[in-house]
Amino acid sequence: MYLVRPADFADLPALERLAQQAGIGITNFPANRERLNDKIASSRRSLQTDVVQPGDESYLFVLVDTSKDQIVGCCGIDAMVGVDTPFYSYRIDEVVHASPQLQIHNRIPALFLCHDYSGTSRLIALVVDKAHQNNVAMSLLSRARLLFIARYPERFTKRLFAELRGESDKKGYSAFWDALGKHFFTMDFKKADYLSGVSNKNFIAELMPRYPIYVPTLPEAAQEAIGVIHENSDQSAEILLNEGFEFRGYVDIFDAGPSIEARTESLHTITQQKMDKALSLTDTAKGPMHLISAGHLEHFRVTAAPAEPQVAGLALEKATQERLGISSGHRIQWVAL
Amino acid sequence: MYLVRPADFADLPALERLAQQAGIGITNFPANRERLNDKIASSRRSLQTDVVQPGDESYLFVLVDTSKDQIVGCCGIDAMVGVDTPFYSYRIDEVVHASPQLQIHNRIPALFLCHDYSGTSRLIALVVDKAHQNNVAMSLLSRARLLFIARYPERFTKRLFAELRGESDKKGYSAFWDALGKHFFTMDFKKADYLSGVSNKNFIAELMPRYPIYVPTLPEAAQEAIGVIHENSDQSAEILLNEGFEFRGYVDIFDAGPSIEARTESLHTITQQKMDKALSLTDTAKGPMHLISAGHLEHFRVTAAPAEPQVAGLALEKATQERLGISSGHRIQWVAL
Amino acid sequence: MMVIRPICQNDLKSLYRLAEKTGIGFTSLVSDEAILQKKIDGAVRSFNKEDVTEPHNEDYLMVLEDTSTGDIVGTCGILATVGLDEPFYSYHLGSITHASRELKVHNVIPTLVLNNDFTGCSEICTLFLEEDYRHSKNGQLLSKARFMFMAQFPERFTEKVFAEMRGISNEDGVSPLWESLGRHFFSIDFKEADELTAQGNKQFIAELMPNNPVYVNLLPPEAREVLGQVHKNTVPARRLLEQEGFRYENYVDIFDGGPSLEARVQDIRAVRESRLCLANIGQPKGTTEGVSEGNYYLVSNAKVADFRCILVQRSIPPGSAMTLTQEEADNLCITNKEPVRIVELSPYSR
Amino acid sequence: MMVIRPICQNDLKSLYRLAEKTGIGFTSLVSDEAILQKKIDGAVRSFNKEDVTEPHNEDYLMVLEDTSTGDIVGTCGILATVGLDEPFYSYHLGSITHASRELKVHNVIPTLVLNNDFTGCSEICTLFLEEDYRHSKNGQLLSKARFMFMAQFPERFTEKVFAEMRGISNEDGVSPLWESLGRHFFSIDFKEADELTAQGNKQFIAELMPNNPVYVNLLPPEAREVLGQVHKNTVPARRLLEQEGFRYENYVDIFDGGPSLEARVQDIRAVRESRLCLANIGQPKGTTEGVSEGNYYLVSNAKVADFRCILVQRSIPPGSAMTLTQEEADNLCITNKEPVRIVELSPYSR
Repeated sequence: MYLVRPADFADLPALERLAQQAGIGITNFPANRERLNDKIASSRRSLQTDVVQPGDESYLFVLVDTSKDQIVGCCGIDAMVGVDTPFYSYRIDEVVHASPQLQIHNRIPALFLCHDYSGTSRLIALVVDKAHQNNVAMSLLSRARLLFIARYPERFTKRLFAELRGESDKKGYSAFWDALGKHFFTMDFKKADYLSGVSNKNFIAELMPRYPIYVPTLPEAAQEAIGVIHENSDQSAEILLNEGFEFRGYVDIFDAGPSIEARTESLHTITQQKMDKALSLTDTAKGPMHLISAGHLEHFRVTAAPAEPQVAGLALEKATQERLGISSGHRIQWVAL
Repeated sequence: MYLVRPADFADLPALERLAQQAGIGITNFPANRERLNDKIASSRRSLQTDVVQPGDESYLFVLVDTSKDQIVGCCGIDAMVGVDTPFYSYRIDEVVHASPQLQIHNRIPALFLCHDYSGTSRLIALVVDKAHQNNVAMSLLSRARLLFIARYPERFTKRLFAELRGESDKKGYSAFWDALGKHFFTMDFKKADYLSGVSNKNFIAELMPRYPIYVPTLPEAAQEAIGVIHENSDQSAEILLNEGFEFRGYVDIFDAGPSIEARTESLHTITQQKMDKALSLTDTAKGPMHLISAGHLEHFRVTAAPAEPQVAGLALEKATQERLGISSGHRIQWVAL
Repeated sequence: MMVIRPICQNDLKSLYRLAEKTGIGFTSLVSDEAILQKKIDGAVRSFNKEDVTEPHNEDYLMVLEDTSTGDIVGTCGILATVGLDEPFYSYHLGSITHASRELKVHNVIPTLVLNNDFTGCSEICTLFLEEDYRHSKNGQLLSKARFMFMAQFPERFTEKVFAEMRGISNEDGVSPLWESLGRHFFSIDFKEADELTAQGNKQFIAELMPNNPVYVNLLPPEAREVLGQVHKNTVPARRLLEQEGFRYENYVDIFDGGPSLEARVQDIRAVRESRLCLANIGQPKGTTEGVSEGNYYLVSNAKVADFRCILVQRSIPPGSAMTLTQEEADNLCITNKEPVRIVELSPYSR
Repeated sequence: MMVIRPICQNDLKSLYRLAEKTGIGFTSLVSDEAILQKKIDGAVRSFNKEDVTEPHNEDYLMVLEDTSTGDIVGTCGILATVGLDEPFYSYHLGSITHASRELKVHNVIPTLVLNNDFTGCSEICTLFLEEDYRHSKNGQLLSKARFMFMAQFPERFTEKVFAEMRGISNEDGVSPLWESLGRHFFSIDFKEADELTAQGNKQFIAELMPNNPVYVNLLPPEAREVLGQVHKNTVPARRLLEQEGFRYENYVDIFDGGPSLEARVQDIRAVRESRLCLANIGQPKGTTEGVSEGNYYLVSNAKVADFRCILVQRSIPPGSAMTLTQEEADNLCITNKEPVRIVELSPYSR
């Protein structure tokens, strides 16, 4: 069975292994032990802090395969990006150039460097071991974050976004980077991607073009990569799109992977989730699969298990209660898988 | 009593008189007989056409004081602006300039020339005789348009906007124009305003600045005028704001008057309006004031009168029915005033 | 003898014949009688304007006449100002630096910035010489005669003067810069855009061209390489102007990337070194009938409407007077002791 | 005698004394020993570099020494390149035309476009002369000695060279351009911004300045009027450079709007007309001991590390040789028959 809980320092080796597997293009989860350690520390600090409104907190969660007590995935939330340095994206806007006299009316898409997502909460870095990329594990890990946000809305902004990994091949070659970023960074995609994960992001403002880039002037391969999701991220993208996330024309400045956004209150998991008592499952029918969470902040736990909604609460198996560290009568939060 | 109906050619002299009173700053209602005649013709043509989706139609309505059979106001709707030539506005966007090293983080508002409202339906030119600027007449005239839109949604876009007249004095002096437009048009506000009403709008693209204007670099009087409503338009602005219109940072390129917008489906009048049978008012109680419409397209009529909502329809006085040219049993549309 | 003179009303047929020979890409001389007649009218009006104290919309179109046949075999012109009736566009090739201390990256990125900087400037233009006459320094006479006119009447021109040079395109008239830049913004082809521009119709450029700087490093190599480069046929013309002191100051044509060359009128070698002297009609010393040797000199008169310029060869440098044969004097429309302006045809030969 | 020579390690105290006298707005010479020492180190290193084939980051700082007292009374410098370590910013004053045929409106609107166009260019700078020595053509010697060095070692500089001139500000150091433009984007004051820039710290400009063109017609009149204008104390320096062939090509300082003047090195009068000849040590003809008359000549040697330049007066124009007194030769660090470079101090005196 699977359990999601906040990351702890003991998870560092496992996280490092995951980061190495994740590969290029997941800039907010670099395979750098020191940075990963910082991320765990920041998450712990955030969970231990009384938060009235979102700031520079970040939260890191791990997915545990409880049968082997092994870390097999992780994900996170940044309470607010762009706090210290602006958070950059490209906004795709159409520029209209029309000549009535020549009866020409051109709508030309152009990329505008912007920081429209500065000041917004972000879902980051969903990484899961190949062997565990099944629907239950992926949904649990991804949506556990939304249950957390529903529990602590004051810790997040009303708008939420997620960056989806853009197209690049196994060697880290990105046609979009090659056509655009490379000319301004004079380094390869891998290095820029890594730097953007470990360094402060001033260098983006320093090096990136300040004027709009007209899409038709880019090579075709680069044009085609704009807004396209890396095949490895299809599954996690689908989970979020089903939740109500939408693409609004923002893409990553490095690989042109799309960002998707939503108003927090309208997300499926958040509108559907309920809080009530845990009950015991008495009859033989186990009921449909649910995501069930319990525990406060540092002790926040989410698991996926069969359960039966009843008038007085949600009926769970004994084993599920134990996994969550609760017993009947405790308050729990749940949503159908 | 008041009645709103589509304008006809016979209304031309009355409309001309109204336009002269309206004064400067209402660019889509110029005191030019020929242009007004065109507007009436366009409205009649639009009402007589089968429309599947919005195009270059425009609708002009007049407010009749039925006691004297006199035209005392008018208003209109453009099905879609920017069809032939783009529709220009300034979008106020903040430009962020930050220097981490100097610990400076400036958010500088700037005006960007855009045509974001191109392709959108617009409410235009609400003009009412001074003597009739009472709440009933103003609400009737303004909201009659929304009832019309509710009846014929296929004729309008899903988003709707209205331009509110910006600050200028009786002589047509606008501090904003003086600081900005004047330098690019080399003519006075009055003339530019008039030209923009009677001519095609190519000259705006030809003459207006193509680069953003940083608000703090403008003289203070001009800065203060941005997004401010002309005092004569306060009342009509309030009616629309109560309907659910919002200011989203777009202002007029000449006088910086605000544009306000809404999703059509969410407007108060449109969500609240009902269609059912007209009934006769039998008891002595007249009931609360309602806006009541009847008739199809060219014969569309709206009046304000006391009425009593009942299970089977809306009960009206005999006089009201006559004013609308209906009798009990006819289908009518209504909304509470 | 080859003589430069203002174009006149009788030249329409000859001008049309020349225009037919110019070919694609030479947009200032199109084979259309109505347009050419208008051009002649403008030029005649300009040369006949007296008391001009500052440049306006004058168009000084001159022709090269072979007096032995009476044929017109070349043209050259000066526009007193450009851009005052229709906007005049160019790209300025500038740079933007993007540097990050932290990453030790320092990039200087060339950019193309759309502008109208030449507005109000004088332009030398419409240089064309018939193929059969491309010898005996006729090309130099044709090009440099304009400097003699400018030296004599500086009040008719701006302090700075420029020339647009034809940029690189292949045999089919395809320009690499256009293909990677202009094409995306105009839905018409290069030839059509070029012709519209030639007809003085430039509003569409403002309407269709991106008004933000274009990053040159994002253009394909073949487009980058043509910026500021001239068509191979134009290489000699460029060298000639550069020898006279014209400089490429990073302005290029928005369509084909061809360079504009510019100079202060007073800094042009032929202007600076030219001087007035008196004409002495007679047999020049050191020359024998029919034998040509010595240095070449441009000689012009000091008249506007009757401007003339010829090329002579003298083995003895002229001093305060210039001895001219009767034929030369006749071709210059001068009599004995009238002032003439002279200058060595080439630099470094003084 | 007044002699120009490279700065050396012993000059720190004198340089500091001069720096104290420069006052606000002279940011290239600040009274800070550490910074000055670094400057001297850079200059010494630059003058001692041999076999330089192209310009890099050399900083040729020279001083004017009064040999009668041994005092350093002025400085002048040349930077081989600017903008390669830190971005170098300027505004280009261009134009944009907005025209409507229909309305018969044709507006040419001046714009300020932020750029790094001078990146990689040589700059003449750090010109300062002590008040007591502002006579006897010392200022001209100080400024033009640099051209002698450039004429002798052109490979050490770029084809184009420029100079930034101090713009207009009032007695309190308030610049009208800064007040109506820069101030809105920097939350620091003019002085602070200017000092940061002087220390080579320019990243903040990219971070804070608007990167879109600024419409000059929207600026208040007092700001518009200072564009391209020099501070009244700088008027003579500007005239001096213009006489040498430097031109204002519409580049201005981003803070105070002061003009940059530029020239091709080979077009600078003092470079173009300077020539090498042999030194003849002896008594110059036509001069009497202690009596000065005739034309002024700049005379320099042909050495890098031991570069020297002085001013002499001769009543007879020098030919292929220049007769120098023993004192003059000593001050030039040359012996008999060594080559020296000479040029008339001023144009039109040849």
